[in-house]
Amino acid sequence: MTGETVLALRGVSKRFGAVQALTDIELEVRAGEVVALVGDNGAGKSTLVKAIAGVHQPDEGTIEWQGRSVTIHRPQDAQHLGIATVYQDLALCDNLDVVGNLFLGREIRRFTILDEVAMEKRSRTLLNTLSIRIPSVRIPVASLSGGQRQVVAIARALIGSPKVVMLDEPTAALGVEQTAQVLDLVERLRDQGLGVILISHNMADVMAVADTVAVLRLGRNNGVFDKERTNQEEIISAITGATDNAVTRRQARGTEGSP
Amino acid sequence: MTGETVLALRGVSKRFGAVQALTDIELEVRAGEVVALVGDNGAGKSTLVKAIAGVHQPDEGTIEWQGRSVTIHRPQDAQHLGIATVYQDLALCDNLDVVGNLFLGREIRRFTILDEVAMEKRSRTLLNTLSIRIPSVRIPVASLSGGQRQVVAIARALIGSPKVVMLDEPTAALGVEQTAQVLDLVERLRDQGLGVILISHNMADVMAVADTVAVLRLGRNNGVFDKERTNQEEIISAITGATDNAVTRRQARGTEGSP
Amino acid sequence: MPKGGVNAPVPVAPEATPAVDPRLLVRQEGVKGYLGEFRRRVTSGELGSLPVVLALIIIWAVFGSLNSSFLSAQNLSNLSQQIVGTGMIAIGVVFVLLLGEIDLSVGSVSGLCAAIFAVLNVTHGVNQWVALLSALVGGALVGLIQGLFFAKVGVPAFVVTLAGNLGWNGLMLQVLGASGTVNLSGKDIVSRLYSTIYGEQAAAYGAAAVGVLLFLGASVLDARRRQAAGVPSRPVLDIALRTVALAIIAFLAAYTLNQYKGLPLALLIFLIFIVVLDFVLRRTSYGRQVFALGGNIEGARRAGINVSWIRISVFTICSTMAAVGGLFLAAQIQSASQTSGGGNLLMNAIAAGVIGGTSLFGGRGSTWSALLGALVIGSIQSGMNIQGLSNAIQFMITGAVLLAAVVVDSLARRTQQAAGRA
Amino acid sequence: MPKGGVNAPVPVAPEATPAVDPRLLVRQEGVKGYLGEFRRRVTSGELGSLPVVLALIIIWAVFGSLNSSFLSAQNLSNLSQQIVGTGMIAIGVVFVLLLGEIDLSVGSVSGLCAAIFAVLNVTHGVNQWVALLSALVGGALVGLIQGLFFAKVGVPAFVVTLAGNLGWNGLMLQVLGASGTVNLSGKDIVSRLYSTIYGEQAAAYGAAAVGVLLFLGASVLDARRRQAAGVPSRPVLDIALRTVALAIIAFLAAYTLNQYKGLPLALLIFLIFIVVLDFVLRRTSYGRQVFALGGNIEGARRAGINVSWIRISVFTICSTMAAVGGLFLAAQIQSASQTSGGGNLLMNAIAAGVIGGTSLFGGRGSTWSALLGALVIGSIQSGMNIQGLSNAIQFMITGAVLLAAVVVDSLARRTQQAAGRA
Amino acid sequence: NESSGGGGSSGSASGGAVGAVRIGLLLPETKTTRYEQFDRPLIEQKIKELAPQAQIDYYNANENATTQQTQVDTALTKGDKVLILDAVDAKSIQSSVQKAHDAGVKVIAYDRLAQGPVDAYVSFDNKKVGELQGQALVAAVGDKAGAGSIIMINGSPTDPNAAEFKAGAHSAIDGKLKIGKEYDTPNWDPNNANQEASAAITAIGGPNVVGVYSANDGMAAGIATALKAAGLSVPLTGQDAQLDGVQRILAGTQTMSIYKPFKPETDVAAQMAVTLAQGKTLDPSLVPTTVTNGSGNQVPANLITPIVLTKDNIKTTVVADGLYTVAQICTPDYADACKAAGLQ
Ligand SMILES: Nc1ncnc2c1ncn2[C@@H]1O[C@H](COP(=O)(O)OP(=O)(O)OP(=O)(O)O)[C@@H](O)[C@H]1O
Ligand SMILES: Nc1ncnc2c1ncn2[C@@H]1O[C@H](COP(=O)(O)OP(=O)(O)OP(=O)(O)O)[C@@H](O)[C@H]1O
Ligand SMILES: [Mg+2]
Ligand SMILES: [Mg+2]
Repeated sequence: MTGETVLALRGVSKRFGAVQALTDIELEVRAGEVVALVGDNGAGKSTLVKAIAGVHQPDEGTIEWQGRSVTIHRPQDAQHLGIATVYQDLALCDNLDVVGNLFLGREIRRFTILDEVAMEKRSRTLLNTLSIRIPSVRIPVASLSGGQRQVVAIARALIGSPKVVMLDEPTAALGVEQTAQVLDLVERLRDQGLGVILISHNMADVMAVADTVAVLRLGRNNGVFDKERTNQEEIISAITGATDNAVTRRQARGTEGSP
Repeated sequence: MTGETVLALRGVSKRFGAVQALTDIELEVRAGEVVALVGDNGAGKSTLVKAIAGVHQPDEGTIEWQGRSVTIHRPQDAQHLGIATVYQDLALCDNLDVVGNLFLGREIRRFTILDEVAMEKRSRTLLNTLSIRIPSVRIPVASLSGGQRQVVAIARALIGSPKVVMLDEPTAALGVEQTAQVLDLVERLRDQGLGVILISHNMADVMAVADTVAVLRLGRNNGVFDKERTNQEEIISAITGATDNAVTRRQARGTEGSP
Repeated sequence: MPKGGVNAPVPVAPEATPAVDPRLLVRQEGVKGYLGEFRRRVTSGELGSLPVVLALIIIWAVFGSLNSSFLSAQNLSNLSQQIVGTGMIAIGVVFVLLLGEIDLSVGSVSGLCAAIFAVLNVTHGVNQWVALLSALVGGALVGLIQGLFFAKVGVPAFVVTLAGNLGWNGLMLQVLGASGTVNLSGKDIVSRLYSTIYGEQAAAYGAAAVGVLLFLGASVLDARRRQAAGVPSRPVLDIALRTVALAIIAFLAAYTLNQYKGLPLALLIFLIFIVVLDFVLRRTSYGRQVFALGGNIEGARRAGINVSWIRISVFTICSTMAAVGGLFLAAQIQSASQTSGGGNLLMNAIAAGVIGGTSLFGGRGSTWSALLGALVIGSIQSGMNIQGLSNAIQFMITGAVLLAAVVVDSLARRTQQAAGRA
Repeated sequence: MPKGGVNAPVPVAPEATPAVDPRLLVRQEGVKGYLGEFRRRVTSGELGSLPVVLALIIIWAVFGSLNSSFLSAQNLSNLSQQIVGTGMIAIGVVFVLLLGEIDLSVGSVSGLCAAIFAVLNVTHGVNQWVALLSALVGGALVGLIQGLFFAKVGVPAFVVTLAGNLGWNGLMLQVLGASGTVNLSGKDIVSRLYSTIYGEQAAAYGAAAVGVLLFLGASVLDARRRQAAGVPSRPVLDIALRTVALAIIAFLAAYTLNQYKGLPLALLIFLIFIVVLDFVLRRTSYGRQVFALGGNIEGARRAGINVSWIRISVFTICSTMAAVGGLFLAAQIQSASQTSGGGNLLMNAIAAGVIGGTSLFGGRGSTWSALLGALVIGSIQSGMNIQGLSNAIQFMITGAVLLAAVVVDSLARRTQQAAGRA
Repeated sequence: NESSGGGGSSGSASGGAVGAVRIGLLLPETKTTRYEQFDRPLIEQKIKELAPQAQIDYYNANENATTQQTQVDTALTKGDKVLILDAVDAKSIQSSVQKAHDAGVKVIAYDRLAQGPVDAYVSFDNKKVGELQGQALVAAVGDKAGAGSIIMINGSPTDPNAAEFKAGAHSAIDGKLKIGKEYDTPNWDPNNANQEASAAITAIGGPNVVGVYSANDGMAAGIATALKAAGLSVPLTGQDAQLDGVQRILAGTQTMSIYKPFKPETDVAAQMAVTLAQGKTLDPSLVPTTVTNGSGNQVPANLITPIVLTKDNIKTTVVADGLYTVAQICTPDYADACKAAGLQ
């Protein structure tokens, strides 16, 4: 089902001031594969995504794109390669309306003039797909709810024709229905042969759509698991670094304490 | 287990420009009770929380605090009543460090001078409780990861001595372990006799800690359910307004399509 | 392999739900709905530039009642020319303000470019068109240099342009040389910018008619396309009302100008600049990206926008507009002097943008605010001059009126904030 | 029932994990660790005000090599007095900048307050202390009014203070009256602010010693308390190095001043203002709240901070500092004149804050930047004066040096940005 | 304080070589061209002529009184022994003059009579300038005086000298002409002057304007265009004999300017400076009169009369004195006017 490796990281390290955020990270993403990137808070997941997207430059290590080593200096570079990213902090322009944000940097034009009508039409279709209700696509995103903003950011990434899509906690703010739609979307992307990197803290979602699960811990690789040959407990203990953790304790309490 | 009503909303409505965000909302929170507020994206949950917290003024309706009708003009007013809030957009001051943010507006002083040592010590304890690793409590929150920021915001709400705590999607960005800790925390708050309003899209979490589940749909009340006498499906269909929705469809597909 | 592109990248789910929101208060059709909508906007403070227009009307009414010659055709006609210099500079400032930055060099740059033109054309006898072009290119170069320091080196725009303010002023003194003031010949293109006034009645009315028709045509075409594509469009009544309002203003202005000498070329050029640059800001990718940068730089960068290029180009536009404004100011006094670009020019140009409604914090504004702001400031000055008060009093009143003009706007915005749109 | 309060609200979970992060690069003990840390900071651009200090040293070296009298004790001593007026105003500006706002009225306010003092004391023979108090209260009132318009009515600070800039200037002309310039008596308290210079060697050295000891004492006490409480504290070596560096600067300055006339009272007062207000900003709730507002207004509001009150108070402080600066400027020329508060004063005061490293966008800065910035600007002016170039050239060079002084800082920050600390 | 700065070098002064005499030249601004175009080079030239080894430090205060006082400090630091001081603010400079005096440095008040213990004064009288402008305007308006009123456009309200021009002009005009509107123009800004004139013409009514008083040539430029736009041709004054002003006078759009023959003034100042630097007393021929300054000090002085510049005396004044060449004045645009005036 999965094709050849589109994106690979080799020994990537990144340091912020006195914090060594990433150390020697290795990662591979194949076409038609969903790689879930999981890890504790502050494990370095978002930093890794930003390094691939050209927001931060890695201090060491190389990024390989379809087998060739590439340098990604700026977000443009990543986009030109065909990497689309949904950032955890969304990074929308609050003063622009929904349409403006969706097409920012990739406006549809007619005779060099913005084709607002075409963009508006397409925005509505896109948002419907993700079954979100937004009062009007012409209101500034500043006045949207958290989930609505998140959907706008996800829809943004789908404009253009990416080869790899990176989603940093895309369903964090989403309702149950919207979450289901996004998971469906991830599966459709995979079926179309795109590589997907999905970051999530929700193990159920991860187990539902991922093919491979890569675990980061304290800025280092802490195992890559094949979905078919692992289970939730194994992954959680790789994330927390212990089999005895708050989660298991809570579960244990829940079981024994239930009336 | 639960005491008398601390906070009650009567017919609260709120309008933003051309959008009627809330219509005639009724809600009651008793001491020692966890009320889960659920609803689709854009249902008006955050708007409701902000109306209670004094960030927005409701256009109509009254807020009752311990039986008396009160007006909450500014966030200070809510704090003075004893309402602590964790906002969905966190609203931290990026330029201040973790300690600065935690104690903002409630600094510990020694002879009118800030007692940095005491504050730093207490910050560490607080953060440990929520089992988050933050490189240093002296770095600006701008450089924290999404989950780290969220934990700072949660810890913020616990300083002071609130009677009601409102948590707007507190675990959205949290790892599995941190989520478990926050759920534990919610239970401890309830056991201490505080009223808790918890907003979450995660039905498992809601079912785990809530006593009552209030559903909002398109800015209106859509039922209040007692945890003991309901189930996840009922709530989800109240949220989405249909028994046939993307979630059930996805589940159905998952079951039949599983290999 | 991924299919798609802008036209079909997303695999549309079959079960897509419609996005119409029952909570959106849709306006009723007809006049009643229109009034209701208007009432709603007034109470929630979404009035756009209406408060500034209101302030302007109050200013005019007060000065007009104090001295009848304020509202005479002659004075209004003079006013329409006097605001052009500052207004042109203010257009450039609006661009910079949209980025959330500031340009403190516009005064000096306007003086420098006027000096370049005058010295080349008058002192060295260079062809007037070459001299004009040199002045404009000079302005653009200045902006380019400042933009590079800001965007590439990362020096705060405030400091770059403050340094520029000094440096270009020094260069201007150097260019003017020892003899100082250079008189324009009075027959060159720049002098004519100010002295040309189209006296035929047809000119002013024609310009008004063209403006109104263009607006109507564009509105109708847009509404058609929208209806055809099935996206919400402006109702016919709305378009009609707006067109009528515009027509009233345009023809009233034309009538007044014709009462005196006719349509001043300076005013015409100013309006054309505003309309064209407004179009650039609102209808091109470039303009969209300028707004994006003003809203969220990091967001814009991540959206793949070339942030440095936008910044440099905006500073170049600003300085070029300063050059244009400088030429108009030189035309006004038919000379380039050592005081050119000094005095209150800088503050007036920035204030014009801000008073007209462009935010200092970026991401919100329009070139029309340059017109409105320049009109407010120009009217106050003109009214004060006609009053002929002592300077001490005049300063105080100017300050007070300036403040009052913006208080109207601020109060409207406060309602808006209370209504949650901040 | 909820128990708690600041001391025990959170039910601590028994299974709390320690928060020590293995990825935090802890500095090695000893000199080697210190150097390593320093190298790391240089490469990642976290240098604080070091680049500005570097720029200052370069400026001094260049002007000193061009003309030996630049580095003479007499010139440096004069310089240390000349920067006080602008520097005092810049301190106030720093407060406003921390909010992310701007105050364009400081120049006019400084002139107004100087005029109030001079006219009351000299023309009307009012007791000097009463006159002094009136001037300061006048400044505070101005700030209060401007703050109210900004915080309560919601007029942008830029517009309020621009209007103030005009209005207060008008009021100053009115206060000075027809006769214009008022010379101070030379024996009043304000005149003595500038003319008093403590000639005994002990004065300057004593002040330096007190400063160094205070710093050392505070550092050691703090480190002790921190160790006792078990939170990370500054290593002994670090404290020692900082104290030594401070001592070198302080005693070198004292030595230089003693070479000429001694310790100027103006400089002493300036330093005291900086230290005290720095303390207010960094060590009191009030200061914390000012920073919070500059970082995220909405966040500050939701944290229960009284936003209006902070805003009003900051504008009041700013105008009061403008009044203080105005008195020093009047002392410098022993008179209040119609040009007081005009010219480049406003731009110099704002530029001093910005060059010293206070961000225009709020939330980052310190009162020390007023000192550094005023020193940079004062040094350039003084150096230029000594060079005696024509004004055209002088303007250009001043602009270039100003830019160069900040380029150093900007390049450092760029590294920092690349290192992700933007 | 007898041991003045010249003391050290006075021994060799008798031999004609004045050692390394240092003279400070402090001028007030750059917005009018005369200071850097004429005063500075002429003074420097004359001093070099009188004392070839003298060193001259030049300062320009850029219209800022505070700057000027720091420049006095700088001059004292650098060891200047004589200051030729053109005060930005004659009144507030007093403390600096006192400071210089206390340091044994001689101060020559140049062009404007500074307060304090000044040692010598050479100038055109500011008040006299205003008077001459006023008289010229009264003469030019002539018998139209009854037919309407004039517009008065004065200099900057924050410039103390502008007040003196204004007072002088009023003393000549008041009672003879009716003043329709009067303005003080911030920063002497020509564009402001232009707007003021336009507004005044509108307010008074074009045909009722019989003349315009402009305090200097710079503002006259802006006023001339306003008059032209309103189709008026009435007398207009000026000051400083700037090149553009001379051209306007030739073209007939300006009536007069005030020409201050800089050469005599600069020569006197240079002679005074060198003499004082050598520690000698001033020759009575150099200081024929005495004036009392604002602080009550008696100052030996040399007052030079300014000249009213009109179309008729351009050739004999500014051209003859070498201020401008005919070629500079008679650019192609003004060729016809020059011929008519007999300049070419
Ligand atoms: N710009 C920055 N400057 C300094 N430190 C940073 C910066 N960005 C991230 N860090 C640090 O790097 C570490 C990793 O952060 P990152 O955002 O990658 O975590 P994450 O895995 O995405 O966590 P989360 O699940 O909470 O989003 C954190 O400890 C954080 O404090
Ligand atoms: N300041 C505002 N101005 C205009 N409309 C607003 C504003 N704030 C919220 N809204 C609108 O009100 C509706 C409810 O928003 P709210 O943030 O309360 O939703 P929510 O239930 O919290 O959703 P989510 O789960 O996505 O966070 C949305 O449609 C949103 O567009
Ligand atoms: Mg993250
Ligand atoms: Mg929400």
